Amino acid sequence: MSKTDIQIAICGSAGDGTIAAGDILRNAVAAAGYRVIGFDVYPPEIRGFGKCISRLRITTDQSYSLKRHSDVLLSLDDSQALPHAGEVRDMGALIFESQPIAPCLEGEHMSARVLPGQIPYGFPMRELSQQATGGGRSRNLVALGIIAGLLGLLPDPFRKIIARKFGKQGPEIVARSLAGFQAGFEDASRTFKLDDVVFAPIGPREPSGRVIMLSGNAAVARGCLDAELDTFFGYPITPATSIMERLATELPKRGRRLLQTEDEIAAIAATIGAGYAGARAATATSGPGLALMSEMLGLATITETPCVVFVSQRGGPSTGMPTKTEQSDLNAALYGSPGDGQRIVIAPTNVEGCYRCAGKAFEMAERYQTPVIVLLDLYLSNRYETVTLEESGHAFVLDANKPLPRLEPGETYRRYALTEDGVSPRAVPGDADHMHVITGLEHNELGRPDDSESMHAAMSRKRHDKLQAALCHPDFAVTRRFGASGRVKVGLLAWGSTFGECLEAVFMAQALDIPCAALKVVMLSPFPAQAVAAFMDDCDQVLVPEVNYEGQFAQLVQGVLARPVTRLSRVPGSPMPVEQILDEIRRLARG
Amino acid sequence: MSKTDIQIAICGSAGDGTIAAGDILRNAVAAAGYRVIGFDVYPPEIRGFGKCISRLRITTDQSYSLKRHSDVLLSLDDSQALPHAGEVRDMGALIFESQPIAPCLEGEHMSARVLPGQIPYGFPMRELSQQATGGGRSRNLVALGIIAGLLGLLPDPFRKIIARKFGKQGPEIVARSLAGFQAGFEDASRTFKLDDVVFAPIGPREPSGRVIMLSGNAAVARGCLDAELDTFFGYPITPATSIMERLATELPKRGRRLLQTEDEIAAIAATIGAGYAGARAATATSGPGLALMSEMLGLATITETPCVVFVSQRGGPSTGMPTKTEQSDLNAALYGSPGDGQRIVIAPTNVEGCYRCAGKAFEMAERYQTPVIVLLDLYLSNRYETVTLEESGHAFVLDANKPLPRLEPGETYRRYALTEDGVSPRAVPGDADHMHVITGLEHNELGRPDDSESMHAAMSRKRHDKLQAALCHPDFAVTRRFGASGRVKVGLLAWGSTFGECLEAVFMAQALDIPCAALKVVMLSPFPAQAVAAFMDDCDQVLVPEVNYEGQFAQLVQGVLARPVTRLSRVPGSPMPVEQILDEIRRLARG
Amino acid sequence: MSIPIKPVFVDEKLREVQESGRLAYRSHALPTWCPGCGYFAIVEGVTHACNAMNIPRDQAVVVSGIGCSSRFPFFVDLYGFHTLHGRALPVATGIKTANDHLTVLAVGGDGDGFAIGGGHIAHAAKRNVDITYILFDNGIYGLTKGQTSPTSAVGLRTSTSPFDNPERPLNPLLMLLSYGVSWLGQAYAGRPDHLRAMIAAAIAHRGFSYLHILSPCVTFDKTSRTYVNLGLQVRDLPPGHDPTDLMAAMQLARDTDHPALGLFYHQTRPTLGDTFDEIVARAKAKSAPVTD
Amino acid sequence: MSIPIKPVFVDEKLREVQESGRLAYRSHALPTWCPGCGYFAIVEGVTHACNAMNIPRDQAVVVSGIGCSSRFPFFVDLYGFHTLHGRALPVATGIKTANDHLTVLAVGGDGDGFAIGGGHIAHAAKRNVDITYILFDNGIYGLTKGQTSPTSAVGLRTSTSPFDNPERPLNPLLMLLSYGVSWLGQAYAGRPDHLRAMIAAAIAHRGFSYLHILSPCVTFDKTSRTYVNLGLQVRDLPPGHDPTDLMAAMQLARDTDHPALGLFYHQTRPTLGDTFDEIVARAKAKSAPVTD
Ligand SMILES: Cc1ncc(C[n+]2csc(CCOP(=O)(O)OP(=O)(O)O)c2C)c(N)n1
Ligand SMILES: Cc1ncc(C[n+]2csc(CCOP(=O)(O)OP(=O)(O)O)c2C)c(N)n1
Ligand code: SF4
Ligand code: SF4
Ligand SMILES: [Mg+2]
Ligand SMILES: [Mg+2]
Repeated sequence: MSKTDIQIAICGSAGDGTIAAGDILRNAVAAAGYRVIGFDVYPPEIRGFGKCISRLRITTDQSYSLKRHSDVLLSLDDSQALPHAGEVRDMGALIFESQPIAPCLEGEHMSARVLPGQIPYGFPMRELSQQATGGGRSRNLVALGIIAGLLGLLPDPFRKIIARKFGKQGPEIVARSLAGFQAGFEDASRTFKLDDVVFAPIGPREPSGRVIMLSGNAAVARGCLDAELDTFFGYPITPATSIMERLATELPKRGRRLLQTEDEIAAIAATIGAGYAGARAATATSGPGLALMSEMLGLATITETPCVVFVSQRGGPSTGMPTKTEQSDLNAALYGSPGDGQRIVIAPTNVEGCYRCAGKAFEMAERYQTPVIVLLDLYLSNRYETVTLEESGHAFVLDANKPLPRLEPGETYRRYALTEDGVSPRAVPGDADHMHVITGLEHNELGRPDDSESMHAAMSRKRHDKLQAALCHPDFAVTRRFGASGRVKVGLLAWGSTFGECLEAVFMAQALDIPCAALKVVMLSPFPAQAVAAFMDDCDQVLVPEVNYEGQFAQLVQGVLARPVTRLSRVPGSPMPVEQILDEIRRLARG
Repeated sequence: MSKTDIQIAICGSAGDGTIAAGDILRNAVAAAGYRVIGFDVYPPEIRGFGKCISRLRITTDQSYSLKRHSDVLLSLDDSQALPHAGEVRDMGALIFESQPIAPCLEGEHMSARVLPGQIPYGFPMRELSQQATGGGRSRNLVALGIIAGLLGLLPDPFRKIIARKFGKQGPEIVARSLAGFQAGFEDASRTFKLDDVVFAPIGPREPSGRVIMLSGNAAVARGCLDAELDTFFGYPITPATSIMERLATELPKRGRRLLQTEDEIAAIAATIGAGYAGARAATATSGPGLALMSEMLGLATITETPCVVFVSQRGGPSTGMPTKTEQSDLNAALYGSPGDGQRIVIAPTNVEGCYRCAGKAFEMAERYQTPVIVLLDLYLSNRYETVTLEESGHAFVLDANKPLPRLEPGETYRRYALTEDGVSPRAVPGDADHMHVITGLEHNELGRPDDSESMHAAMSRKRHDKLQAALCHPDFAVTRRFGASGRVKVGLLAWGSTFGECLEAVFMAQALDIPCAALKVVMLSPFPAQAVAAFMDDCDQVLVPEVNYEGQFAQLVQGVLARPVTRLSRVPGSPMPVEQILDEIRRLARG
Repeated sequence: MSIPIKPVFVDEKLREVQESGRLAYRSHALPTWCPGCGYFAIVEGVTHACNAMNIPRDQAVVVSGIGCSSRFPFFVDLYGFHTLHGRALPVATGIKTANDHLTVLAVGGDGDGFAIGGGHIAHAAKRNVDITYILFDNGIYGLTKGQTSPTSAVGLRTSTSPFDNPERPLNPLLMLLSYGVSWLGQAYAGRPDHLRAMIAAAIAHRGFSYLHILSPCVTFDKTSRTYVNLGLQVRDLPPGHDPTDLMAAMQLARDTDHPALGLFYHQTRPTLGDTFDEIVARAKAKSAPVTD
Repeated sequence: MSIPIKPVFVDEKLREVQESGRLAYRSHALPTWCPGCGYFAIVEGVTHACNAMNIPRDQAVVVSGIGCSSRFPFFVDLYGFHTLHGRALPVATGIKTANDHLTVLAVGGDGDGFAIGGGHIAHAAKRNVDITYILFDNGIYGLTKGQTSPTSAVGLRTSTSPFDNPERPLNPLLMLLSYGVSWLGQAYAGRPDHLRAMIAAAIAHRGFSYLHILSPCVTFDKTSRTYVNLGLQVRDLPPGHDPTDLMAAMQLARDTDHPALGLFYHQTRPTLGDTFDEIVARAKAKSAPVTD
């Protein structure tokens, strides 16, 4: 094969520098012009004894998911990496410390676990680090050097990234790190190469600058900035925190404001307050915070105040698994607020989607005067992808928040005027002509409390009907079909981060001559019933793979369309293995 | 007809004593041995200009709902009552003030609005009050006397109830009130009687003491007491407050404890804390409070801590319509907590059901170690019904919280042991043999944090599977069929307070020779899929009437069964009119 | 003795009232409060202060939570946001963050502020958000018909304390002082002139100002915080009180038997808006190319 | 100079440690904290106090919120409930309401207590719930990897304050005093002997006791609240401090440059349990038939 497709996993204990090594590796490879998708797994504890794994897949063209089997596994701590030895594919490489210092039991060393067909590479990483830097702390950089050496990667991009990454810590650390890298690189260059894994010729394949590497959360932050976010209010929570952290650096540079609030209730309250006052405002959280925000989100719904909430899901229920991924907050996002409180919920499926959905969320929030929840998950928030962004920045159309024309004499401003499309002209404080009071009570067109039967019915209808327009929001595909066209044996309905795995599975199924397609569903509420029904019409069987226990999206589809689907609901705490989806496709195609 | 079935409405402004009059009337009639169902409507403001209506239906046998048309409407304030004149049936009576003092516009007086066929009764209520008591403040008691006099009711029960009700305010007030009643009674006895509305002979028709009149909330409180509730934590909110208010008086008498907390989060947190410590604990709230509780409810789910939450729904979303009824918090009750956090949700359909569900909720919470939400609504919480209760008190079986047997030597206590039925032996603090730590993190059988794939999958399964047993919880019908047996043209799926209207509609449809049945669904989660599917098998058409906009229950049914139903979703803020349901049944039966 | 009666004509009277400015800043909605409720004086005080200070109507927002008190925004002719129970302060913080130019008032009851909303006050004070928080303290939950509140007196009988409230009330003034509030005063609904002056002073303060107003709930508390009792209890500030002396203010706040009326404490420190500006300045300095 | 080395055998050493009681009340789980974290001293202090006071293991419950600090219950051999971020106090209140006999400790961090949980503290103090609240104040959010907390020092650079924290920290001690706390003390993780004594005293107090422990986060704060800095800042209680004098305690609490270690304040008043008993007595008296 002339196209590169190689997956590398680095595994160690918290404190080994595993994640840092993965970070340098993916940046170096991306700088060399490859497409990368990477994802780290780390323990919920800060330190301690948790396992860290950094995986990345390096391809010539963009890929959609990680592979089940890695081509290379590098172990920085055999006690953590042992259970993952089987993850290395046939003829793949297992790299480990050849001279572990801590005595370990018979069979607890990687060399004892290499399967027939796997290629074992023992390197004296600690010793190399010791020799090159006078200490064992650069072992992870030695490891990087070994990977580069073994795979025949050019060392320069590595050196640049290392210098940049450690620059803040002073020249000494940089020098030490470079020395560690060099030691590994040289040692590996002297051994025989990994002849089975072939890299395509190195060299930038996109005009540089257009392809950058971002995590999902970084893409969200960038989307916010390009949508000219005015204010952000947040409270830290894994895995959403890094959205706030990034904006904390970037917003002030642009003269904008970020406030870390006392809790999530205050964060969403302030977001709504700012939205009411005419600012573009957002917050970000995870499941536990979403729960706390649910009362306030109802207020945004009934007062028709724009606001955007990024929710990065993690394993639930409750505190659950803060550092594991899951798609189980869909129900709470759709239905968490009491009352008939429909709102817009969109879920990007990859890093570029994070960027686009972030910007589009503001368009929709302002145009339809509603809360918009953008549903991510840990896998998407923390995964790194090379993405292509417009040099010129955003293409978001943010023109809904404009001053209202002056009233005609005798005219009264009706904040909640019952219009054709359900959207009423919205004024903000500072406008002497359109003064009004808003309330979480049911109200009439003027905004005054009114709980009469007719008014409540009319306002309920208005609040629901206006959202329908989001289904054909300009320049935003609420669903998109992939794979075979026309009639298929198996159709996948896919949402959120699992879409990538679904798509890979569809490609593999097609390679097996199974007519197969996937519908990516980006808008979850309002539900694109027509598009989904049309897709289902084309499918003999419909499969809904998702990373939660209850099959929440499947339940949504059935709830709206009253047509049966097959659920593939799993809660591994990690992305759903493509092979699992493929197996299910094959089973359905057979039956 | 020899059976009594008469509905009386009293309407006035806040401050007129409308609700007090209704209260005395329904108690007096119940004391006389009739069955009563009553429901009051009042404004969200304390005072001011809001409309109050007290309606009650008096029957020989228990009825299920209020009727659309009243037999008698008494107006204490024509400006409020005018729009309700049409609610009086043909040949029904309209009672009003014959000499209003405040001048009013032409046509704004009740006498000008009497429809042909309605019987107008003008009484000088204010004057009678003035003469009898030296002031106009007993006008509502005069009105009561008039009703008693016109309908030929014995005055004694009234006098007893009046004396009891005003006893606390001193003998003077009692005397004044009795004088007012007497004045009205005598004056009305002198006029011609309502010959069209015939009361069956007066006299107790049940062994006295077994039939009492309770509101839904009072029945909940009684259920809690009979289930030997240990602790209650709550924060006031309409329409749930009166549960706490009643328990505040009753629990201390039994040596038990009630705490008004600083908010709903603290209320549910303390409830869970008390449950963890082995006490029987509950809280009560409405939609906004439920939203705030949703994070904590997830904690109860994952720690498998018993707790009971009574949620009385009101109009939503957000603050919405605090004094209007709605069934729109179903979604939040089912799905409000992030993560895969299924819990038990049951919804009584009448006042007696409130009592039973309250007691049963504790049985289930303790047996299945789970939060249980009992879903009421304003209509059910505030409606009065005569109910038959066991003299001997409760028949609740509360034996799940028992001390565990001592461990065998070498045995380790596993709080979350993976058992056959998913329920693990639960110890509480104070047990030296079974010490453990619980957490909102995913955990292993011992309760220690564990986010491994296999453990999360096993624990997710455990938490969901154990709830299935609730579907055949002893002595608790999760569904029950009413109306025609066998195949029917139209089948109604009914839940919560709307069931009464559904049942009346079914009876009316059967009287029209439409084969028709209703399935009362009391358990909403876990969903009684088999029973509902079996019922649907019998129906040509399935209708789901509910008082919300989105058709939340219909969506649930479709989501689980993937079979279409017809929605009848309305948001009047008041009970769904029986005629509306009947119309829909007829439409479906025709089509 | 007979006094000659001069007939009063309605439109004359109306004109008089209108010209007095007493109805300026009043909305068309009539308060939904019980006759005699102390809150009427507060709405009068706020409109009077706005009038006196000539606050541009469209540049002022009143934010409230839920409660009888929180119905307030409907009754004044300013922008208004009737939010959720306990959440006036964080919403107001968002509004002020979005637009520095707005005059932002937060209003609410004792339950709204010190029960469900209790977690937000310290942070609004800490950040010195430039808003004015007017707390209507009637020592009870009015809107939900008379339950015990965090400031209910010991011994008050309510529907949730049928055996009389056994808990000591919180001390809001002392709490606010411990939070580092930058302006703190107390007023009484039964002293309208003083009340008006205090409202105006609170609004005039740059930073987070907290005005505590004692007010009777005539419907649900007939024994404790009545006009009669409050009238006997309240007192003027002791002569010579130094409103820059925090310890003196704390000492004063501890005397809850005889609540003092007036300005307890004030200080000048950067507001949240100043802080934002400072951060922007630092960020721009950092990211600006070094020229020298 | 060569010292003759006496070989130490592992099981001998183990026996010695075990017999010293230092491992009593320690669970089998090893703390997940970073090496050097101040929290190790606190877990040692609590187990030591439990040992010294001979607290029956099965009659004690440790309740925590979420944070590095809130991992605490896993590391001691008592009943434990690791609840939600900010909710240790209301859960503890429920536990104590259910069972008066339990010794209930609530533990958590500065973010847990004074940010998201800030609304509950005043009410636990007001009710005088008979629990001991031990607050681990490291002036930062540890578990979420170093964001600004309500007690972060001015100028601290964190991931959410990349241009340095501009806000003045809250003053937890002053706040607790204003809430009417019935026992208040301060300790420092770097003074283990004093810490142990304070923990024991806090537990011994009948009523709501609040122990504030200054502790460094060695991973995310390398500049502000370090062992070195704290060691220089803390001081002993001034001689003659009267712990029944609220104003003196407040004055002391105001000096945050030099945090005093020791018992600031205590008072005796009815606990929540007493209150419940009183209400039950009143209710039974009311509903009892009048016999005389
Ligand atoms: C989340 C939530 N919980 C409870 C309520 C019910 N509620 C409305 S107002 C109120 C208390 C009002 O008391 P206070 O704040 O003192 O205001 P007041 O009516 O006395 O002016 C309560 C408990 C609510 N609206 N929302
Ligand atoms: C509702 C909710 N919001 C946010 C979080 C994320 N979170 C976990 S711990 C923590 C703060 C920890 O700081 P602190 O309480 O000071 O404890 P420390 O780790 O410093 O001991 C946060 C924000 C959460 N778990 N739940
Ligand atoms: S209930 Fe009390 S606080 Fe509310 S309006 Fe009436 S008097 Fe005022
Ligand atoms: S992050 Fe800080 S508080 Fe948390 S364990 Fe490490 S040193 Fe301690
Ligand atoms: Mg109040
Ligand atoms: Mg901390």
